[in-house]
This record gives sequence, C-alpha cells and structure tokens, in this order.
Amino acid sequence: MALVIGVDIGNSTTEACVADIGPDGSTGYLAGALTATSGVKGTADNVAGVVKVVQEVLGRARRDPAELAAVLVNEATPVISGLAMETITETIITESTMIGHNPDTPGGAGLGVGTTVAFGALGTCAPGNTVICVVGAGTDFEDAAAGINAAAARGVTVTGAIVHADDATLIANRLRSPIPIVDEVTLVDKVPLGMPAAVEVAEQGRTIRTLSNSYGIATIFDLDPEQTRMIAPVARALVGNRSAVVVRTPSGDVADRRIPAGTLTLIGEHARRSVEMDAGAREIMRTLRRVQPLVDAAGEPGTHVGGMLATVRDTMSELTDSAVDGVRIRDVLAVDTFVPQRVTGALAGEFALENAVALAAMVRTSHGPMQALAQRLREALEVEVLVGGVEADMAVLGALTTPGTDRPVAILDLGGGSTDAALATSGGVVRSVHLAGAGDLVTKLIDSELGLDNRELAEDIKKFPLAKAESFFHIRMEDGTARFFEEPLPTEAFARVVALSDAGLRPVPTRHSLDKIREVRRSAKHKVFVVNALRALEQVAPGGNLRQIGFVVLLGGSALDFEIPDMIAEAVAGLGIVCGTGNVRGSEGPRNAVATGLVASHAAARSLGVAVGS
Amino acid sequence: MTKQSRRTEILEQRPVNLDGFVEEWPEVGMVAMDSPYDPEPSVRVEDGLIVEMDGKPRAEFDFLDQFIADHAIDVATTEQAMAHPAVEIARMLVDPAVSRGEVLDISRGLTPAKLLEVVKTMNVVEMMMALQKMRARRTTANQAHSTSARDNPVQVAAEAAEASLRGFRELETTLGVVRYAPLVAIALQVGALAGTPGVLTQCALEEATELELGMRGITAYAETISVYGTEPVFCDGDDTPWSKAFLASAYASRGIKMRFTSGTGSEVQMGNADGKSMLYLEIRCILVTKGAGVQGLQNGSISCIGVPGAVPAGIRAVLAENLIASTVDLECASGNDQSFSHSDMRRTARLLPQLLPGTDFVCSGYSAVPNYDNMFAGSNLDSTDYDDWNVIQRDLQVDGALRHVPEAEILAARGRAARALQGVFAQLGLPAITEKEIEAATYAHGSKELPLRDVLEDLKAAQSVMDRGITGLDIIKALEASGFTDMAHSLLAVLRQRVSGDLLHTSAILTPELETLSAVNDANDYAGPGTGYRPSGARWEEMKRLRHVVSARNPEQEVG
Amino acid sequence: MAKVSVGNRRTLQLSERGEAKPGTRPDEVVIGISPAFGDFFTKTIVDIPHPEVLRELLAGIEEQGVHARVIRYRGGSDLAVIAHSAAKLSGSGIGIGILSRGTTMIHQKDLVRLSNLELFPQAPLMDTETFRKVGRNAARYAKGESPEPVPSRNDYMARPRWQAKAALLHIKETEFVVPGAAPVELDVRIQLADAG
Amino acid sequence: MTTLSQVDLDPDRDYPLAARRPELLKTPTGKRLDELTMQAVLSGDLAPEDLRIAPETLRLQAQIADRVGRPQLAQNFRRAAELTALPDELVLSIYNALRPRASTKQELTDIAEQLERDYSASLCAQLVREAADVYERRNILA
Repeated sequence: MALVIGVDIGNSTTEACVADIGPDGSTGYLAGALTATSGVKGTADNVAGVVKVVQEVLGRARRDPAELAAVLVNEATPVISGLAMETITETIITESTMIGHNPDTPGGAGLGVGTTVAFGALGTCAPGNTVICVVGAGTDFEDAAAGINAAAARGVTVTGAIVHADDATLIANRLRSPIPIVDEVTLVDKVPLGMPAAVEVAEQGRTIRTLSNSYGIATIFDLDPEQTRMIAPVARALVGNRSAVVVRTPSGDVADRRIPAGTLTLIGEHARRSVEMDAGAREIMRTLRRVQPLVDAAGEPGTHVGGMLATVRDTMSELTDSAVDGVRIRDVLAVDTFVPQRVTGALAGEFALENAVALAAMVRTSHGPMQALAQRLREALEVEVLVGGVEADMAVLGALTTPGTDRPVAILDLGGGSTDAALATSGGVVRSVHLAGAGDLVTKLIDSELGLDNRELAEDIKKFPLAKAESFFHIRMEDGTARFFEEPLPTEAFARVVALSDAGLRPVPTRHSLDKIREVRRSAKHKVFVVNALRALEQVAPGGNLRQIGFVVLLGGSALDFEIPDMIAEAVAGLGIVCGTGNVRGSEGPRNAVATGLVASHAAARSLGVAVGS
Repeated sequence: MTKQSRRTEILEQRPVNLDGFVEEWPEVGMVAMDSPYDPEPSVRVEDGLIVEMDGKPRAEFDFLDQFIADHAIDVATTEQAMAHPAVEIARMLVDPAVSRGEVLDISRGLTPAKLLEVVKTMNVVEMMMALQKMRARRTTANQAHSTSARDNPVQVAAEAAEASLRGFRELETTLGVVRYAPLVAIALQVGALAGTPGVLTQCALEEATELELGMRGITAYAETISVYGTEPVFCDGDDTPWSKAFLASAYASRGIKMRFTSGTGSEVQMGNADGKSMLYLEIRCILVTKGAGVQGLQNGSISCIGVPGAVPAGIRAVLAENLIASTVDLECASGNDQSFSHSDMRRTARLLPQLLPGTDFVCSGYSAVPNYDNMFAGSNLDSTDYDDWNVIQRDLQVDGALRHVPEAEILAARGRAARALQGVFAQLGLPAITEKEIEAATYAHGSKELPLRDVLEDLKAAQSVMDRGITGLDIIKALEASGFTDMAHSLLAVLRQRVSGDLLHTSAILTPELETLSAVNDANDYAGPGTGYRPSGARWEEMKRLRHVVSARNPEQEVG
Repeated sequence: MAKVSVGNRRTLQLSERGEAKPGTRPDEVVIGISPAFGDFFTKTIVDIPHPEVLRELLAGIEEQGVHARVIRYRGGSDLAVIAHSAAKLSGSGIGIGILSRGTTMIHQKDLVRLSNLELFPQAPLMDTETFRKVGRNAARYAKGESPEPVPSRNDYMARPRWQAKAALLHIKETEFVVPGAAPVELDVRIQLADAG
Repeated sequence: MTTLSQVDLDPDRDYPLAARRPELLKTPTGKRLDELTMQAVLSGDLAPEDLRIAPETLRLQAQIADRVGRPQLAQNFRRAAELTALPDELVLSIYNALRPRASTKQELTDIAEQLERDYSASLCAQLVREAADVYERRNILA
C-alpha cells in the first residue's frame, strides 16, 4: 500500500485528497481538505498553502507524515483575470427644460400650467395672471403658503409650485385651494423665470400622465409637429415619475448622448477585428465569435478597458518572469449593465440609469514555473512531489466519481475569476476551455447596478437570499414566507432589506426594494454564469453541438451558490442534458475534483506499472 | 446692538474663547477639588478591620468604600498615618529632604478624604515638586496613539515606526471598524519593531477581544480597563471593584502588563457624582486601583477633560490626581491624551505640570497621527506638534522622552515598517500590500494620502487571523522568512518577557536595548537639587538637536 | 463651529391635557420631550429656541403625511427612557425623545430600552435642518419605509467647548424630574411672536 | 536541592529575573528561558503555550513585590498564579459573572467552590466570596 495525496492548486482555494493505493491500483480514499491558495496559482508562493493543506488532510485521516509516499500536484498554470467598466451613455439636460426626479413627498395632485414667477415677485403679479410659483432656498413653508394664499386672494391664479426644500406637503396642507407642488429641487435658482411651464403631481402610487406624453406636452404648450418632435425626449425621460416639471424655453432639450468609449481590438488565429465598446456587449461578443479562437486582445489606451488589459498583461509578465509582449489575452466577456449616474444639467440631483459595458478578460500562460514550485515543495514537505496530469483531465476523472455520471461528460468549473469547462468523450479525449468572467464579475455588476460602492456588501447580496425585516420579531423572505424570531432582531436591520448572511442579517442601506435587488442579483448571475456556461459548452462540444453532451457536472466554489446551478440547469434543460452540481467521491460536493482525479490517475498508472515520475 | 471696542472684537476671536467655561456647582459635584460637601477625613480600626472611614460607619460603606478600606489602606498603620496633619504630609511631599520611601510609609495608611485634604493645601508648583519625587520610575517615558481614520494597517505600521523612532516606549491603537482589529494590531506591532526594539503595543477593544489579542502575543499590554468613583456609575460601566480586580489577576496570569484607567469629571458627566468633588471621586478610583493590586493607572481626566477644564482650578485638580496616583506608589500615565483646548497656549499650559516634573508616561496617548486620524477622538498633542515639543524640551532641559530624528531616518523606518508588513502579510496569506502603498505610507502625513485598501479582503483576512489562531510566534516566523531577522529577534525578546513576568512590576518598560526598566531596578531617587534623573550626557546632546539649528562653526549652514 | 441661532421669532405654548394615553393610529409618531423642555429651558445648548426645535420635528413628520403627538415625560431625564416611553405610547411604535439641550433619539417600542433606531448624541451639532430630518426619518419608520439614517457628525473639538455645559444642563434638567409622575399629553401651539 | 518556594530573593540583586536569575525561570511546559530561541521558533519546537508564565514564576515576582513594599501587587500576582491553571474561557466567564446584577449569591458561591475544589485557587475563591457578600449588602445581585 502507498499513501499519496493529490493536491489541486486553484485560483482561490488549494484542495487535497489523501488515499491508500494498493499495488493493483485499488484506491481507498481517506479524507479531503481545503485551504486558501497562497499567492497566484502556479507560482512558488503556493508552497505555504500546499504545506498547510497537506498537514490538514493528514490530520483528518489521522496518518503520520512519515508514511507519505508521494504528493501529486496538478500542472497549475497561472490564470489572471481583470475587470473594467465603461459608461457609454450620458443624459444631458440643456437650458433647464425639465425637472424629473421623484421626491418622496410631492404636494397636492393634478396638473398646473402657467408662467414661472419667483416667490418674492408674487406680490407684484397682476390679478388675472396665471402663474407657477418658484420658491427658493430659505423661504419658510408657512411664509410660502401665506404668500400663495395672499396672491390667490388678490385674484392671481397660482396653478403650481416648484420648491427648494422638502416642504411640498407642508405648503399644500396650508393652502386654501390645493395645487400640485414639486419639491427638493436643489438648484431651484436655475429654473428660468417668465417662461411657460407645467407642474404635474400624480396621486400616491400612480405616475404622471400628461408630461410623460409628447402629445400631452404639445397640447399644453400648443406645439407644432416639428416642436413636438423636439420635445419627445423630454416626455420619454419623465415616464414612470410621480411628479415632474416642464419649462418651455427656446432651446431647451434633453439629450441621450453616447460617450465614445474607445475600441477593443480582438485578434483571432485567422482574423483581427475592432469593435467599439459603445456598440454594447452583444456586438462585442458577436465580434469575438467571428475571430475565435482568440489569440490576443487590446484596448484603446486611455480608456478603462485599455488600462485593465494592460494591467492584466503586466501582472502576468511579472509573475511568470516573461516579456510583456509575450503575454496574451485569451478570452474576454462583455456584459451590458447599468450605472446610476447624476444627470448633467439637472436641477434636482436627478439620476439616470446610464448604459455601461463591463468587460472581464483573462490571460493564461502555457506553463508556469511548475518545476521550481515542485522543487520548493519537495524541500518543504521532504517527500517526493510529482507534477502530473493536465488539469482538465484530472477534473474530469474527479467529476466522474460523482454517482450517476458517465462519459461523454462535460464539467463546468465555476470559479471566482474564470469559468472553465472540459469535455471527455466516450473515447477518452478531453477538450478544455477557460473563459473570462465568473463570481467576481457578478459581484462587480451587483455593486455598480445598485450604486452600492461597497464590494463587501455586494458579495453578501450575491451569496445569500434576501429578506425584509418587517418588525423586530419577523422577517419576510424573498419567497414571500415569513420567519419569526424569539429574540428581537438587531436595530440596524429594522425596516430594512437584509441579506441572510452567515454572520446574521446584513442590512442593505439603499432605497431599492427587495424585488429590485433580487432582480439585479439574478440578472447579474444570468449574464455571467449562464452566458458563460453556454459559451463554454459550445466551445468544447463536438462540432459545437450541445446535444452531443450527455452529462454536465458543475464544480467549483460558485457551484455551491444557492441559485446558479438551478439557473444553468434550466438553461440547458431543453437540450437533453443531465445537469447538476457534482458530488465528488459521493461525499465532497463540487469540491476536490482535481485532487481526486490526480489520485485516481496515479492509481491507474500504478496498476499499469507506469507510475508517473518513476 | 451695543457698541463694542475693537479690542473686545479681537479678543472675542481668540481661539481660547471657543473653549467652554462654567460656574462651580458643588451640590451636584460640578467642582474640581474644593467642595464643602466632601467628607472630613477620619479612620477607626477595630480588630484589624476599618470600621469607620471619612466619617462613615462601616455599615454605610458603599462598595468602593469597602474595597478601599479592606484592600487599599494599610490597617496596621492607618491610625498613625491619619494622625499627621494634612499640611505636614504635604510638606513632606514637597520637602526634598524627606525621601519617597518615607512618604510612602505614611501614604499607605491614608483615606481618600485625607489624601484630598493633603493636596488641597498645595499649589501647582508644590505639586510639581512633589510629583518630581513621587513618580515611581526614575527615567521618564511617553506613550503614543497610532490609529487611522480608515483603519489602514499600512499607515498604522508606518506611524508606529516613526513614533517608536521618536522615543515613545508604548504605542496604543484602536479602530473605527472593530473587525479590523487583528490586522491593525499586527501592523502596530510590526511597525513598532521597525523603529527601535522593545516598544510595547496595545489595542483598545472590549475586554474579551483585548485579552485574547494579548494572550496570543499580538499585543503586549492593556490599558482601557476603566474604574469610576461612585457606585451607580461603576455599575453603569457594568463592573465592580471585584470584577476589575479579578480581570487584573487574569492579565497577570498570562504574563501581560496592564493598568487601569480613570479620571476626574466622569461621574458628574454622567450626572451621578453624589454631590462630591471631582478629585475626591478620582481619589477613590486611585485607591481602588491600588487595592486591586494593579501596578498602575492612566489618569488625568482622560476623555472627560472638558469637564475639569471648564471649572476653576480644574487643571490643578488634574495635576493633583496624577500626583496622588504617584503618591500611593502606582505607575502613572498622566493624560494629555485627549483634545483639550482650541488655544495652543492653553494646550501647552495644561501639558507643563506633567512635562516639567516628569511622569512615568508624560502623555498616555500623544497622537502620532494628525488628529483627524486619531480614533480616540483627538489628543492634546498630535504629529504636527513634534517640533514644538522638542524645542520645549531643549529650552527648559526637561526630558519629555522624545527626540528629533532626521528626515532620512524617519523615511527609512517608515518604509521598512511598511515593507516588513508587506512581507508578514504575504507570509501569512493576508491581502497584498502594494509598492504604491509602501511609497505612499512612507511619505504620507495622514490617511487621506494613502491609496484605499480593499476593505472586503482585509476584513475577511482579519477574521481568518482569529479563526486560524495566528499568534505572535507566527509573526516572528513571517518576519524571519521575509528577511527582517532583527525585527523577528526583538519581537521574540518581547514575547519572552512574559515568561519571566519582569514587566508586571510597577512602571515597567523595555529599553531599546531590551532591558527591563521598572520602579524596582530604576526606582526614583530624587532627593533635591543635584539628584534624581536629569537629562545629561548623550541624552542631552540628543535633545539639543532640532530641525533647524544654525551651525556655530559656519553660520551659513545648519547642523543636524 | 458656526454660531447657530435663528432668533426668537416664535413662541411656544404647551398646555397639559391629562395623562398621555397609548395611541391607536398606526400612522402616528409620538414626540417625548424632557421635564424642562420649553419650560425652564427655552433653547438648546447652541441656542436654538425650543419652539423652532419642536416646529422642525413636527414639520418633518407632517411632510411625510404622518400624524404627530407630543407628550412630556416627567419621571426622568434619561434620553433612552423618554424616547422609549414615547415609542410605547405611539400607535406606530415609533417615538422621538428629546432633551432640553438638544440630544435626540428615535426609538421603537419592541426594542430594549438601551438600544435605539437612531441616536444623535452630540447636542452641539444639532441644527434646525437636522431636527427636520429626525422628524422625517421617524415618520418614514412609522410608514414601514427604510430611511437612510441621518448622517451622524463628529467634531473632536466639541469636547473642550461643550462637555462641561452639557453636564450642567443634564444635571439641571434632572432637578425637574418628578419621580413616578406619568407622562402628560400636550397641546402644542407655536406662533409668531408679536412684532415689536 | 531547594525548591522554588524556598528561594530567597533580593530585589536589588535578583531583579530582573530574566537577566539576573534565569535559572529560576521555566515555562509551564518545563522549558528553560535559554531554550526559547529563534531556532526553536523556526523549527516549530515552540508553541504559544511555551510563552506563558508559570505559577511558580508569579510567586517569585510576588516575593519581589512584597520586598519592595507593594503587598497589593504581590497579592495580585498570587491570585494570578492560581489562575494560570484555568482555561481562557473559564477566566472570562468568571469575570462576567462578577459584573453587577449578573449572578445570584448561590452562583457566586458555586464559582468560589469550583475555584477551590478544581484549581486550589483559594485566594481567588476568597475574592469571589467577598464580592458575593458585598453585592448582597449593596443589592447588586441578579
């Protein structure tokens, strides 16, 4: 009998599997273990993590290090990934033609049309005038209401008001006859005076009807068809608001501008194509398919993407001690996303969801400094260290220990930085592929789409289901069920959407509803993992035909996610594929596949008398 | 509006008028040290037990009275000691011909009210004379805060290195985000080693975590163990003299140095002063500390300095509390550690009573970072005051335990600290520290000038430090493996100290040569002019150096 | 620190209407004022007149479309106790407690007394705008919304200026405590002071 | 051969013990001070337990504290010597039990008994009993 340990150095975790192997190749698996990878995968920095996991797995198996015959290490090639984002649209309001934010509490309801007049000048308005009153900073709500009431008493028709402070309800409650009031307009001083304007406020729970309709605006301001065409973007920008103001100025407009975001050049084995980043993810991925297989990629210098690709290249060159121009970008994944951005020219701090493209890229060297690493390991462990086995082959061997699997089998390794796939045909041929984009990109998308600016929180939102703390003693889960507690919930969770993290309820301090956060989370996972799963399977499937694949086994950290495996399974369900989360050796779940594969491969070789390294 | 003189207008704008001042109100304890409601001193012993103290029979003792009577006061000598008139004891304190030991023979038998009566007869100059003699350790020392508004470990390490190089023998940190503690505590320790060897470090946290970091050898001492002068406030702090005494033994049982914390004003601040003066209540805290068998105390109002600072003679009372701690033979880390005044002149005046006579730690927290980075809510002195401090030391030839260090040495130490921390983090598998961070930390004044760290990764790593059971030994190994052999050796020397327990004695510090200096082997021997500690020789030469001193040999040049 | 003062434009009339009763409206916030608020004391530690303080709290609540009641807590001067009592009397379970010097707290009835939803411990930093936001947030909690907590401010030079005065104000307020007295319902009238 | 408890220390001559009387010092694991070397750290021969103080050492330091006139400090060291045998969690739980309104008189009495019975910690037991009496008189028991 020989005691061996298979060690898989992954991007984020190092896993081990210890087994007794008989002379006939019979294998008795004893235990598995996992620790964080020290340093970048495939470099000498990995020694610490390997030593640790070896000690741990031996401890679990209650075996003496002295008995150890060999440590088997996979051919770990350094993989580095990078992420960047380019915003590609910008909303610009010129000449203050509209105010379209959603204050929490506008006042009154209905539509008011008239000429804008400053509150201070209200006293000088002649009876019979029809006006919209603009109340600047520093005016008390009682004074504002008194002024409007006095003007109305004199015969001035005040049809609506635009207010700086959060005072709309306070003013409306003090008026003899109520009018629509839009408040919290921070730059109220910039509202043009003496111009025709309309103020609209919808009842609670409803949205405006007139100002969000081009013909509504045309009716109010008596516009001709050409002018109506000009005002159309304003109406579009106001759709879905509860309150709005439109001021008719000679050249006011709302523009939805595209920001030139630079080009991405994709170099394939046979072709080379450039694509504008602002063309969007679809176009970028279509271009990628045309040049595939990808040999390298470059971004325009001075753009985020250009910077990110250069950094990835530099880091890899430093790590592998090779020339920068020898490092190649082997895959990119582009994803369409949104970024909440402050609208340029807006008067009330309005935000618009601008379009953006996120890009993940990865480089992978053909081989890392494995022999140097093996030598360091030999010294540290004082035992024979054998480097052997292509990672993908080993992963397949390990995955096949999942009960109920058989060739042809594809594995999908869902990691943090990359999504890897391999396919083993019935004939034993293995094809593999490494794709950019995985868990880290999902976190980034959640972070930016929700405007969190807090990666730790985004990570928790990604990993855990949501709930809303409706009282101190119960929460409403995202599936609608209630869960009760004996002890009161922590204060900071009260009335908030929370992520049900390992460490307890984690409040999400945003104005987003639970449904919105859930939607963003699920769509981010879909855009990255489902897209990549299909892309990967397509690339390894014989002739690109997914129906040729019988079994798909999901591996890696993200295969432990509470919904990603289901989302992928659903996506491939129509193709006659059996898809599920792996259960290596019937006990390890989606973990430990490569480590197990190394042991299995070693055992097989031993039974044939051709043990690796002998 | 009434017409105002230009003079008044200018005076109104002086920073001192931003400070708050209030009238005394002795009935509620808003009075520094001179209250008609403080008790008259008295003591009565029966069968080896104090049955009456300061006019109160034993049956009416609150828990502080009882703890003090049973643990702090020497029953055998108390009646004799109390028989001395207060003014006579005060004269003994001031008189250089009376030795420190002779004063201690009497002070060990004095009740709180008697100690109060003694200091009430003294003006600040007399108190300074007394403090000069009663300070436990012969050599003065100083303590600094090294914190970061962003809890940035790289900054904390660089600042610790500079502080250590400038002469501080103890360094303290605390956190904005408590979960950062393990990383920042490691950074403080590693950084301190890059300055001079033997600097002791601590991290102020809630008791359990603070004790755990200490037990693991990531920190070397503890200080934030608060005691209060009335029963209700003590209970509000969720402690009693007995729970604190037990905690003190717990620290000693792990070989870890610790001191208590208290200060005038905390009780009236909480509205529960029992109608007693601030100083009387503080004296009770001092005697509780003594009775618990703790070697020392951080006092001098500390976080309540705005209260005594606002009443007449408040700063005199603050000096008196430092003096009494020393007079009952405790190590005294004498305040000057919290933001005190808008006026630079007043900040200095508040400092001199401790700086001139010298105390065991002149500041119990000089901010080694700009006050905006100070997570203890600002100090009386910060990193922009270094040069002023060095000049005052030189002007008056008093040893405030700091020194001027040339820029090149400071940059080297800061850079080395950041680089060593980079090595330790890499060895321990903690988030990487980049070259850019090292560069920024080396040259920065505060956290605003440092690149942002990935807080998510840092917090995960901080948790892993606790989960993986990382100890001081792991830091030694990591330092050695990263090539910082000298630092590894001095950390091992610090950890080895806890096996011997030498640092548990009163006023103990480690010198840069890693020798233990305490009130046992470096007892204060002041006995009047020409005696005791006074800066001379190499230390005085060192103190003469400043940032800008014109050379006598060639007045076109500067020396140093 | 800027001097905060809005003059004495308004007067405050508080008339007692007997013992305060628990509310039944789910859309109300109860404001609990301390024993000497708007009585012996007329302004906060930074001289903001109590009529303005109360007016801003009430306006913040009204702007959210929520009803407000004001009670005086007489049995103690501990902010947490006052705020918690207000919360327990509130139909929505949300209460605001405020001390004469300006220290303020938002509380909820199911919380333990020593806890709170939002605490504004530094009275010197409380200006009229902040009081408005406190009222607004309390009302939003009452509506079951998730307001972002009012940003807390900090000033390390507040200690030398205000620490002792704050202690005095607290002790003085405590003198007006009537041990065991029940909270009373108040009618609040805030009016412009007569010109001249 | 003299046992440690019979050693007669002179503070002037013998303090600091690490420098002047290293032969008296052993870790609770039985290692001598000169065995605590960098070599030992690096080879993994030193565990955190090797860097703790032994009860005998605390009693020697208590002797020094007494000799320089600090009886309370000495008493604290003797209580600490008793506590060296207690696991960390137990130390913390007793501390928590001693907080105001945290324990009944019986609970404190039980702790005192446990300290005496399981750890021969009579000084600590005495401190806990004393607390129980005072807490009862001052009405701060649970």
